[in-house]
Amino acid sequence: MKIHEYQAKDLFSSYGIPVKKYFLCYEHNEAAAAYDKLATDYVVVKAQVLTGGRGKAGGVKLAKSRDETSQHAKNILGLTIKDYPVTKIIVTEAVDISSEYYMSFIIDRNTKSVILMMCAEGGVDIEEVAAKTPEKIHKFPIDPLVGLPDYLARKFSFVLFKDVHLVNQMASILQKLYKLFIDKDASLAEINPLVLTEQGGLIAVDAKMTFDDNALYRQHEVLSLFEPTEDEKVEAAAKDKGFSFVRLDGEIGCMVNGAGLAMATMDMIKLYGGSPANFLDIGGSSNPNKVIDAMTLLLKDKKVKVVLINIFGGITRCDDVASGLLTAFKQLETDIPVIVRLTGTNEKEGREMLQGTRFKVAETMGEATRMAVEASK
Amino acid sequence: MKIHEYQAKDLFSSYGIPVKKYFLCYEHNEAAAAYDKLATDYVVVKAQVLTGGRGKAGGVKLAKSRDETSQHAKNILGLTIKDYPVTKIIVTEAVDISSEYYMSFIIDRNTKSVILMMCAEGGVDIEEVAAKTPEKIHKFPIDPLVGLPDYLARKFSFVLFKDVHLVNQMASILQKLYKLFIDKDASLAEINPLVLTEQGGLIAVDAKMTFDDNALYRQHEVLSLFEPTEDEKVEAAAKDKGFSFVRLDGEIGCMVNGAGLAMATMDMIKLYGGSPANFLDIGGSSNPNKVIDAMTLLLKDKKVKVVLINIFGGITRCDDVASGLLTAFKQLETDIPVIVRLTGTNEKEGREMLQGTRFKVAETMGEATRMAVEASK
Amino acid sequence: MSILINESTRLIVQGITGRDGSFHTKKMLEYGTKVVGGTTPGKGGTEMLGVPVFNTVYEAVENTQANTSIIFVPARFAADAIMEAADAGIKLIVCISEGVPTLDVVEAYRFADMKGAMLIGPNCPGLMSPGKSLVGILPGQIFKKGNIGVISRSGTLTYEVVYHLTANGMGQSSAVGMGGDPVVGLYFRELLEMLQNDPDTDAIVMIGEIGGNAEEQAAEYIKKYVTKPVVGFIAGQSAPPGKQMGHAGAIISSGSGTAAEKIEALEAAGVNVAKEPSEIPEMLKAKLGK
Amino acid sequence: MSILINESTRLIVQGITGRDGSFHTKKMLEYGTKVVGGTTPGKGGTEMLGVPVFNTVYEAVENTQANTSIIFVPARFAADAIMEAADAGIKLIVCISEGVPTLDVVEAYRFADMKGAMLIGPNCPGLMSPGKSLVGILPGQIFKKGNIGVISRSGTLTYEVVYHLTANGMGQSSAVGMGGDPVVGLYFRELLEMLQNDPDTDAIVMIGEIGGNAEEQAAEYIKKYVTKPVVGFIAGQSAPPGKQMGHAGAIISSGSGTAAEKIEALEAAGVNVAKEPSEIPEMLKAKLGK
Repeated sequence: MKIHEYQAKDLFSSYGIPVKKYFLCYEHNEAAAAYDKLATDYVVVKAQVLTGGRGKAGGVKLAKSRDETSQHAKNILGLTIKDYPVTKIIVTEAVDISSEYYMSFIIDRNTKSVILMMCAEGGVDIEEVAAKTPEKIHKFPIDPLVGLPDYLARKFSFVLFKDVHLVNQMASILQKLYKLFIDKDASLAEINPLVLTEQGGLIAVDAKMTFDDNALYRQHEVLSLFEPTEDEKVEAAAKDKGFSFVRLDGEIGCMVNGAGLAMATMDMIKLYGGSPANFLDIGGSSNPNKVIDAMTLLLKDKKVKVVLINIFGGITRCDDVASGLLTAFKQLETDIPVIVRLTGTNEKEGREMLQGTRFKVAETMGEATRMAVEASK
Repeated sequence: MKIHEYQAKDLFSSYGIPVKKYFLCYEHNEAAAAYDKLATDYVVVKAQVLTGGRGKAGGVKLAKSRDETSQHAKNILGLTIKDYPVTKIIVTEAVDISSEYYMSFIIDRNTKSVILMMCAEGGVDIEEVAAKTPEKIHKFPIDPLVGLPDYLARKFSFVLFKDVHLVNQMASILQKLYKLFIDKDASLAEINPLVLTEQGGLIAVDAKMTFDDNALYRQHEVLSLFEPTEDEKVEAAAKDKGFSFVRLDGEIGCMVNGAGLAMATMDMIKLYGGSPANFLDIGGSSNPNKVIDAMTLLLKDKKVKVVLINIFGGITRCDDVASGLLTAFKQLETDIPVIVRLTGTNEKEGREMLQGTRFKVAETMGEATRMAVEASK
Repeated sequence: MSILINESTRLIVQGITGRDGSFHTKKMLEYGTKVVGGTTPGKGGTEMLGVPVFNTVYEAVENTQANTSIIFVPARFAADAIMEAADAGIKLIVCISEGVPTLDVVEAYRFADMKGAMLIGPNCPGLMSPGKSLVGILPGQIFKKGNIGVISRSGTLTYEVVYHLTANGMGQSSAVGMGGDPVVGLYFRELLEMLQNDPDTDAIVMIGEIGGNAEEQAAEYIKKYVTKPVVGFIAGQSAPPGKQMGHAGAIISSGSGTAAEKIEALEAAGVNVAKEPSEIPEMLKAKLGK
Repeated sequence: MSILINESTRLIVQGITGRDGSFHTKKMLEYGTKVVGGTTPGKGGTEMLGVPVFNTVYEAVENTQANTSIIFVPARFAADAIMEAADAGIKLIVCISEGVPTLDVVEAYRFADMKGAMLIGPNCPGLMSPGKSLVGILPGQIFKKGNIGVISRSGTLTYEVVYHLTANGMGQSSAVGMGGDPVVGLYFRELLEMLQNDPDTDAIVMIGEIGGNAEEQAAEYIKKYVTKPVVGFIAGQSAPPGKQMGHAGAIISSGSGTAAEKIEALEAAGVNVAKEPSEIPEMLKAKLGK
């Protein structure tokens, strides 16, 4: 789950990590008023959207007057950045930048731990730095049983700074951000850039956080910040029914048991020249109600011209799956072509049960996919 | 540092450990009013003193009416338990006891960790149980890097209970009390008895906590509960000057550098038939001001007939110690006999400097002690 | 031989009295797995399917000399179950539970590692050494004893591959479903090492998917240390970036973790990567020179 | 030989630029200890008494191959210093700091143990192998090289005993001040084992005091495993119960931890317990048959 910069900054503040004051605005007049309230010469107007690349898209602008602030706000509120329309902005005090740094905590698959990443170059695209000059990025895994005591925070801070006052400031930011990360079940907490001001203070000029969906049940404060897109609402509704669902652009609706097999099905549709309308993993069992729910979900997408059901009968036998499908489709009112591929335990019995019904039955994934692609043309 | 039962119960409550409601009273009328406010048949009146053995001393009484409560309060407020006058009591709801248990967390020197102690017999003198039937006491060391996760809390709780509802209640109490212990730098957190009520609930009927003096600098809430005795006030004032001081009953004042040597000096005085007036470790250096402060402290005790100064010159040389003593006593107005024993680096030089002065100089601890004991008779 | 589990595997089921726990205990018993005990706090002293139930893993281990455990408890209790098993002396812990918070896994994995225990999962189908032991929810009847080692990030896709293998007369030495979460226990590198060292494994199938760079790391390991033939398959070639494909671990982030990168790395390491699962048996046969 | 420290001890001083740190660094250098570095965050790159100063123990170890550290930082930072040393690979950590919160010591000790490091102290005078190395604040000039091992819970009382030994021509192999707090690192049992195994130690003096039951446990160990003569001394025979005698660890609680109990246990284990420190040399001579 993603949150906005301003929401991340609120969390930072509550953990004592230094950020500049900001005002959240929904229209340009509010932005102009914010300029007055900040009572400073320079402000920054920043789009608040749940995606990266705001700067390149013109979503971040420096303003040095009330009018300029208002004008920038107007422009930015008219933008759409990577499909996200900008509906809110923040106006925040600009800082005198002496130098910029990058730091983040992120869950690392390889070390199976949280790692700290730091770089003496901040405010840049860190993935580009990682790709071109990986030696510039310092990575430190954190032992969950030990955490980030003073000596480690100091050790890591000395990597970026020499002056002990900056080291102590940095160590404190590291410890607070790590605590925030752990307390809130984050999957990413990033400061880019972390700015050393002309006045000698460290301050988080941007703030990015994402959270572990699996832990939201125990993170009520985080969950309250959730602003789902239309797609995410559909995906969340599907999840409530026990499905994993992702909407795509094509014409072949897929219904598969298992995430890996569902991905492989999409891949094969592409391989055979078709285009999948979705990813849908209906999970372990194939009871009739689940099939009804899944078909209802697929048929909402009017682009869907054909449905491909790919089931591996493992623990659930193929004959049980077949009878479940028959029961389900008795209640469904649709004449869309449905290709069924059934493999696994008792596959022959299962396929026989589907012969002569509305289903087109295939033996292999290849055959089923070919049939589905043909029907979608 | 010790706190009262009612203070420990307040801490318990703030951590969600179940205790019965109580009223703190300073006189018997308040106790009678408390009986009314509790609106229950049976109450218990309990002396609040910073020592054990209240029950045996008559400091804990059951009352079944307003009058009886008032009468018990009056009696208990007249008691002195092990030198502690009872100045406050609590009146608390009595519980229907189905069975009683013992549990505590305590710092264990041998395993160098916090240990959990539990016993299926509660409300008794646990040290007596430990001495007579040690097998009845269950001890579990807690790994500080792991703490007390659910599985351990459950494992330990199954030692006392079979019913899973009681196990879950107990596990929750264990986890909360451990958290309290760690959060507050306790050295002991004891519930004796932990009562299983007729209604099937676990409740802490008594509560005892002591805290690590070395950690009080970071425990402001705990420190605010401190009620020092007269002796403790003197000891605390001595500590502020860098001394370790304990007042005793005898006539020979001692001034020693180092705790072990100070104990050995006291021991030798007893061995030679004398009686030490105090334990006093003046620490590493022997600068004149420290000696003046120490003598001032010793001479406050009018029973002191002679002072024995026992200094081992290690890092500080004996000649420096001697000149320090001479400087100090120039400013002290006392004609009390002072025996000085100086050993260690440059001891001859040091002893020579003290020849022919007001000091009686000895070479060995034995000689010095004999002189001091004689002078005290 | 086989890896991780065999005839001397003595299994306890954590959460044995739950719906999934009891269902799969039955399946595993039917397959011949030595299920020697189970745990459910409060149900100690009872029996489930003839298997003794204990209150804690400690008691279970003490009474049954179990060396392996499988976990079917709800996600929020899974990390605690892993740590209890590790603390009680279990050496191989298989966590089936799905939806476990990642930081819970990070902590439980570290703890298990400290105690010298291996973890498989969470969010995995478990593992199988055909004819010897099934510790998981894999459908026993599709497997056949043989000399192909199968390691996979996915469940049903593994079944699909195994199905084709068995249908082509190619049995399996061991099959391990490692789990679909970003952080799980044993992974490609460790399992490749075990299969390389297993005398009864002649060839290896590794089934990867988008997300992370474990396949790339596996490719490096294969290049250096694996002499047995390896055939691969990568799911998610058509997945769009930034979208989680079912498995929490299957997500292409910032242009890395794509199927194309993984396939390239594997092929550079001499691994044949199949375009569809049904090709795998033929590719293996070609590599084995049959 | 000697125990714990000798000519190959390479020492760093944590808090070398502080008042106590610099004073005792000078003393240790004068004694001949190989002080190879020191740490004070922010003072990295400077020198103190000719010794290079580093920002972290990690850097110090990397640059000096130190194997031992001594800690002079204020009590509230002591546990952090112990853990840094252990994490940086130091194998013997001597913590002089007094007044360290007990739970800090519990955690730091556990961490050091996990990292394979030994801890002495806190609240201790350190240790000495005469003629070889001094790692502590003990007065070097009262010691003499020889064959008596001395282990003690106290500082000045140790000096008193060592003074009598030296005055009687009995040198010391090693002397260790273990610290006066309830929880400290190496203690009687471990040190007795080391002295028993040290070929240059012919007899042992152990100096205990009231509080705890470490002397009783030592007595049991001696009975079973120590064949070298042991003479003991216990301070605090006249101490009243419930009062802390200077050392946080020297307190008789609930009638246990008394000097009488300890003396009885030691005597039952064949240890001669001296009534006053000055008796110790004669008792040793008698035991050694001189």
